[in-house]
Amino acid sequence: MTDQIGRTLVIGGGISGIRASLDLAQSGFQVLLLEQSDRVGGLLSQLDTQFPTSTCGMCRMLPMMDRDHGDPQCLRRGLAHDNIEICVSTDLISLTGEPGNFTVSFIDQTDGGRQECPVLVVDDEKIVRDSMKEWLMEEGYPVQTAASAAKALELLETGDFKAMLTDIKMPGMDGVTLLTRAREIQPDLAVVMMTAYAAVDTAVEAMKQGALDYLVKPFDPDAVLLMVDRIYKDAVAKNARTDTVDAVILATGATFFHPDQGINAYGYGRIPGVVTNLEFERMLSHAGPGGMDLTHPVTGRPVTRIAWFQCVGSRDIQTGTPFCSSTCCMIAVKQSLLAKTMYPQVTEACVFYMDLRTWGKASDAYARQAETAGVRFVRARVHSLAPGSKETDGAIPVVWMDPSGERNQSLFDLVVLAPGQHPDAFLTGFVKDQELAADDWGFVRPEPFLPAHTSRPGIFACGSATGPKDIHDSVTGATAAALSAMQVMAGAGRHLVQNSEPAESPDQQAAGISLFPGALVIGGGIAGMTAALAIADQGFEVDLVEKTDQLGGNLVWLQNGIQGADDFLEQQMAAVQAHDRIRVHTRTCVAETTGRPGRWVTRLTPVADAGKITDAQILEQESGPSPEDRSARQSAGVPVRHGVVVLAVGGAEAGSDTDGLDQKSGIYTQQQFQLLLDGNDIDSGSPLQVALFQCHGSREPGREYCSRVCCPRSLDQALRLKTLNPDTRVVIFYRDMMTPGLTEADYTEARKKGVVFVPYEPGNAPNLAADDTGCQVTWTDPILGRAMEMDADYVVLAKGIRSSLSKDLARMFGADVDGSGFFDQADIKWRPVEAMDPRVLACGICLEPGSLALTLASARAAAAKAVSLLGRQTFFPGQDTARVRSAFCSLCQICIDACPFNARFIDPETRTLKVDPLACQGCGICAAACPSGAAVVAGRSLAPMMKTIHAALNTPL
Amino acid sequence: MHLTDIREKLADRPDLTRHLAQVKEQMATCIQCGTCSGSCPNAGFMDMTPRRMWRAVLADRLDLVFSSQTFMLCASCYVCTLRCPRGLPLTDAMAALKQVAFALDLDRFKRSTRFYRAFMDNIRQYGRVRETELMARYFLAVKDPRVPMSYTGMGIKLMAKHKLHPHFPTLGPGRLGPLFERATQQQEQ
Amino acid sequence: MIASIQTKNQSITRTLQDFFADLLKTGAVDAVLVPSRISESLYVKPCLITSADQMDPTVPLGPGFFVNAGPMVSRLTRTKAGATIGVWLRPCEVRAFVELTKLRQGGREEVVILSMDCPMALSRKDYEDWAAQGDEGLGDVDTWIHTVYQKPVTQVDAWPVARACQVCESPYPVNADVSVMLYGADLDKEIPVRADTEKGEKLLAALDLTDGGQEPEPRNALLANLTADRTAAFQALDEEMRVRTGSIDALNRFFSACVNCHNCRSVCPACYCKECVFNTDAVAYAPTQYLSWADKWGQVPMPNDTVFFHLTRLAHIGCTCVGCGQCTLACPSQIPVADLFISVTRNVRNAFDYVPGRDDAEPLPLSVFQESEFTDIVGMGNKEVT
Amino acid sequence: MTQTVMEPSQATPSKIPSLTGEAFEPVLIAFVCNWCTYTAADLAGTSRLSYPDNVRLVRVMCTGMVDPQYVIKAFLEGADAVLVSGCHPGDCHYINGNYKARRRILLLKQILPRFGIDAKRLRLTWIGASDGIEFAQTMTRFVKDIKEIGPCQARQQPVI
Repeated sequence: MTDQIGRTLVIGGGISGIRASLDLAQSGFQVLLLEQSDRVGGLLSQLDTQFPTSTCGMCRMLPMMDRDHGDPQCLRRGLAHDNIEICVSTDLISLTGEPGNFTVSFIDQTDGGRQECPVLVVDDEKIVRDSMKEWLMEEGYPVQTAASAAKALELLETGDFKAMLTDIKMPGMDGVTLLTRAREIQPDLAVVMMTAYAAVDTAVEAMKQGALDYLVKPFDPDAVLLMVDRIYKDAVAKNARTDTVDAVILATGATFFHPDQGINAYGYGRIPGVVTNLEFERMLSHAGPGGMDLTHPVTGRPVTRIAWFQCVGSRDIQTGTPFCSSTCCMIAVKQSLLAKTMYPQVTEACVFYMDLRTWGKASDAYARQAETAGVRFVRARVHSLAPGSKETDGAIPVVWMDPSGERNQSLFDLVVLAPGQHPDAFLTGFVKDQELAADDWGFVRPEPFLPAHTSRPGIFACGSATGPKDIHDSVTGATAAALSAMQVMAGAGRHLVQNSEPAESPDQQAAGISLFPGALVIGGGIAGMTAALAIADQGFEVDLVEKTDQLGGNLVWLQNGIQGADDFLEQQMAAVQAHDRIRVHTRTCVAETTGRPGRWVTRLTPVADAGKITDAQILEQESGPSPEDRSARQSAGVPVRHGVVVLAVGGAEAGSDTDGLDQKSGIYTQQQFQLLLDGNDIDSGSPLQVALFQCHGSREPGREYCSRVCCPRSLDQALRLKTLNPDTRVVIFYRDMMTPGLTEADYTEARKKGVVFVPYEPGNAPNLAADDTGCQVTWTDPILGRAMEMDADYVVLAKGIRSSLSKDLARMFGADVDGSGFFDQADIKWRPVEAMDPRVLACGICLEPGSLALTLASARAAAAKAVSLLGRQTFFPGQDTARVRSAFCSLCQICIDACPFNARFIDPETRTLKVDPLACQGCGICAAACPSGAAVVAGRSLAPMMKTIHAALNTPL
Repeated sequence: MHLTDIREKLADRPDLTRHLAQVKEQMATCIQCGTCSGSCPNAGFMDMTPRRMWRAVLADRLDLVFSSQTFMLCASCYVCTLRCPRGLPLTDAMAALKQVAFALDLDRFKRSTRFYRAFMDNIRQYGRVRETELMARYFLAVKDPRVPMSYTGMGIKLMAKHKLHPHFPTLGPGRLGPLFERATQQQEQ
Repeated sequence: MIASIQTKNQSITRTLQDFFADLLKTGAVDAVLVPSRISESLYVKPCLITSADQMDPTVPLGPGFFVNAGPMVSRLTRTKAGATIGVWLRPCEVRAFVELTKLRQGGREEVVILSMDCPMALSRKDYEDWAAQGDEGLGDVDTWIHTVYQKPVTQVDAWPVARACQVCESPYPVNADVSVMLYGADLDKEIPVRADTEKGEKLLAALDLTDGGQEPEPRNALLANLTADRTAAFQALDEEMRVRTGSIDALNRFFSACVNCHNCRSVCPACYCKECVFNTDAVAYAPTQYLSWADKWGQVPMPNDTVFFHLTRLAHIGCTCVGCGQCTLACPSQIPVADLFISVTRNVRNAFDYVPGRDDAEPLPLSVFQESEFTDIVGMGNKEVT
Repeated sequence: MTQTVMEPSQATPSKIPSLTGEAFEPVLIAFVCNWCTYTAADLAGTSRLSYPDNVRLVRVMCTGMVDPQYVIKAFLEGADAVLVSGCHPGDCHYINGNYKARRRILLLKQILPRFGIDAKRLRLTWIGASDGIEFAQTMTRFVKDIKEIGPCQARQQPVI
């Protein structure tokens, strides 16, 4: 029967898994959450604080509405929600089927799990036996070893093994004969041959006689575990639990690189005091090994000098991980800042980096905060470490060469390595079993322009499973994945758990509010269109407002700059125009809005003159219509009733176009140069001299954020120039190349093609001497230490992005604009697409600067939030929603000022104070602020509290 | 050494220009992290650290490259190649620069060139190093009386420690001839 | 802009009465709020007067102060009245009204605040004796006025001024539209009047009082040592109260006469609640509760919550008490409530560096916060704030 | 850092700790925020950290919910000391509840000492979710300090 309740499988209970599960559960769908380890939380449970702030706040992921359905507790104590079935210590056995009808079988590791899969390891070399035993025992498999085939047969007689790993060349009986003899004793025994490189053909021969597979020495632990894992799953498949779900979300994250693999130049595990950043995170925490003090893990002495080494196992071809793990730089910034501020004993905190990747919206300002707190950032890579000696009193001598060629040495008590991330064994196995498209390094490759979709319909992926990500991107991606799952369930005709719960009492019925069923999306760029389509597809009316006369926004000029973007844009515009539930209002802007959040009546007015929008007009639009002008438009407005608003007004290249760039001397902004490239107005006959100037106006006082897209854009332009004419000399002047995650490959590619990269410090940027013949660029090369100059045919200034969101427009809906002019999110990490009021959403580059992929992810995330709100008929106050005793209320509005979620308002008609049940979080702050006891929260007002206090003080122990 | 002189010398040696282009291409993905300079035992004695050398190579500043001692002091210990995060063949590149300098017979490296040549001929001839003959051949090639004089102090000390055997060659020809032919053939391709 | 009203050899009371009458006649204001005698009795209450000929019973300056007019003005401005009202307020009444506007209980738009150097007040009993010895049953207002404004006094003839007035921190007009300067003025000749805001200037201009006057020369000196006396008097009050209520036992004794009539609350301009939480069901304890208390200490005086009520009131108006002294005047058991409240609240608001009523824009201390402030009161350290 | 292990016998016998005769056992009340400090208390328990049981925990959703009246009522009901403990600034689940609590505690710290209630009897602390050890130490130190100061007057005599 098709009409049961929509149910989604979420694999992995880390940050992304929790976010996706909560989004689906909050929308009224059921979730089956499988977690391999013994607790939900993943990396979360080890982090006291998370960048880019030095604060925690993960509990802000919990649902704002229907709080009675979940446990209001710190996520590090656990997750509980009525709609989420959580299975920890659980192994996924198999997953088959298609969207709307997936069959999943899984088993609890502790009973009937890995204990039921004993393994026998047979090898004449002790070292092989012991190491295999250690790896397998750690994974929970019971292991026995045998030094010879005879001993193995003896054990097979008595024990009941599911798998046997045997070497081939052994004294006495060889592996192949052992194979045949063993299968006589136990026919269903799975046997894996272990062979040196030379003897592969004998192993293949053995397979003909029933061996399952073979492993080649020297063994990679992951390969062994993968092999045994497969055997284990077949063995226990019969007593596994099976279930049917409609969609699957993969959120298994990634694991950290073990620094002792490979050449281990930093002596991790050998030199005392060399720790990974996760280990240091625990040392910083008061619940960590050192308790309240920061002490050396071995000597126990207080730590005073700490060094952070970046890119250990990232951006390193030697360890097969040439990509950037995105988060380690910001982890180092946070930990160094915390070390300096939490522990005054720390006198020296030094971060060694190549490019400090602070590309998040608030990351660069956070890094500057660390600098002012006394953290030293040194652009150098320490080649190796020698252990501390008696003279250095155990401190580790660190030697490095700074850019000028000076050799520096300093002593540190602690060296914190920043290990990279790479896919874990489970992900590799899952990708292979489900034949998902993966990139060269084993991460799941998302479909182009569908950030959460994998190559298999119905299976979605988010978080670090699709490439290393920080919390902000993971949370946004997880909500986008939740939307994709909702779309599948809607397609399969599933309905919600509680769609229209009746109110329990008449006054609860009276206090309930129902949202107007429509959504208003402001801004017709790719973000607005994607959000509008996603909301409309779920069956809700959408009004899409665009101030210019055509949809597409920035993607119109950018479509040829991104592969496949032109067709995608065309497709989206066609879909929007054709959609019967989307009303498109071009050349229209928002005049003003009335009514309470969730029941807005917004007046749309055509933008003044019929002609092409003048720039001045756009600027005026952005700063909001001037008061007297607004009244003029009053009359002609079209009122729209909507329950949710999505701000997607986008952004533009920063630095006003009129700051004196004379293009005749070859100086262009990045956008202008991109148009030249796309319009192939660059004559590539003779080789050119092109200078690309990064961070021109960004990451400076006044605009203290990195716009995240200029570096990848410059690399793309540089590669385009090199393909046009390989002899063209391209020089990129940069402060830090911001190519996080898998985009690092473009950076390496550009270097391969001969692009020259010149780092500069904010103090002495290269200067441009422009005259009408061209532009001469002069700079001092920091490494050669010499003055260099170049007559550039083109100089491209990367100006970065500024938001087009005006304060007036944001304030109209009770939201606001942050210090850098972007949408002020409720929480930059945990609620990235919402304002404090969950009905005000934002996406695209008016929310934060980002690539097309991030824009699409935030658009779909905003749509997911909108759909989960609009899907509910009415929101009734929960048990702990505030109530107002109007008889005692003197309308002094102290409680309105005190409420962090502006959930309280004065109803103009009745002149009484009302509470918005959707926004109120039941914290009781209003009850404490109100002197007359008019603001009441169940259990948290004077009478109940006095009873509690009396009981507490007078009950005998 | 001025850039124009280098360009002139290279003009009629297409093989060497190709050699240098290959070095430049190999070094293209260098991310200037400084690990090679940090790990080089002789970096302290070099006027230009390896990292700066690769920078010069990439910037086509052959004048800087061939006016520095760096590749001459490279002892081919391969630590830098081991540690380079980009896996670049750094030591081979240094050797390539050394060969180009020898081939151009730049007078700046006159003494080193002659010493290396004398050393190679000595091994080719005897299959092992005969110090006295090697130094004699080197002093003759240098044609500069001051050079042998500067070695006298070290010579006496070595003799005191019986490190120098004054006798003249008695052993038969070395057997490393074919090895040298093979190496020179490979160099031509 | 400073003007002056000529007394034209009349009494100061008569001059001010004519001044208010002129305000009504010229239409500068539509109504005036001035304290006036009720049916020739000795008591005065603020009266809203719209006709100019009702001025005779008014007593603009006098020691009778039984109702703080702050809440009265807030009632007149709770919503738009469509009329301009000139209100004649003492400095503490102005400050009380300003605090009430911050609590949105009234607004200043339709009001012109006229304030004066304060004539101070007598306790209820002293006032009755003072009033009796005058000829028409209202004491000798003129001598009171002449003695009070010549030099800093804490008593006139035999009558001591109310304790709240003795320690008052701002006996001069604060945050008003028009300030009448009386200290050190030659009152028989003229009454200097200063307009502090445009509204004030517009009002005086309506009476064509031009910018001719100047501040009385001795006023500043006089105010200086007046404030010095008041501060010293406050220190003494503070010391005395620390002794009289320095412990729970002393507090019990201090409030032993209190019968929970909440009179001090109903006259207090800072207590704006419609209904005090102590009159609601929140404190309607179950009988078993009383028995449980009795078991704990062996006995429990009834009705209890007397100290709880006063301490709560202290917490509620800790920053907004303007020290007008009405609570002592209104207390049927003659408990010097004002002495306690003035001494405690002044310390409380010094900690927040806040003065009630001094500035309309200054937010109430408990409605705002900074991210990092008062860090020394957090944690187990012993840098305690005593 | 060794954990403070207290023998079970040191805990008080199961009756209201009295004032007379044997050593003074204070009665304290702690308003702890549900998100951070309550989790720290939970962590202290799971980490087997001991602390004196004189403190009775009252779980509140946020320190911003602690009305000054509750603290006054606690003292008048005979509490020897009151602790208000919540999340570190910036961690508050309700964004700014802890900042508001800090101002209310400052208000109380001005009023209560005037009536013989020593300012040390009212404490405000930030204890994060992972500060299990700090929670145990705070409780132990708090009880020790109050034992030094002695019982609060309101415990010996009823307040009218």
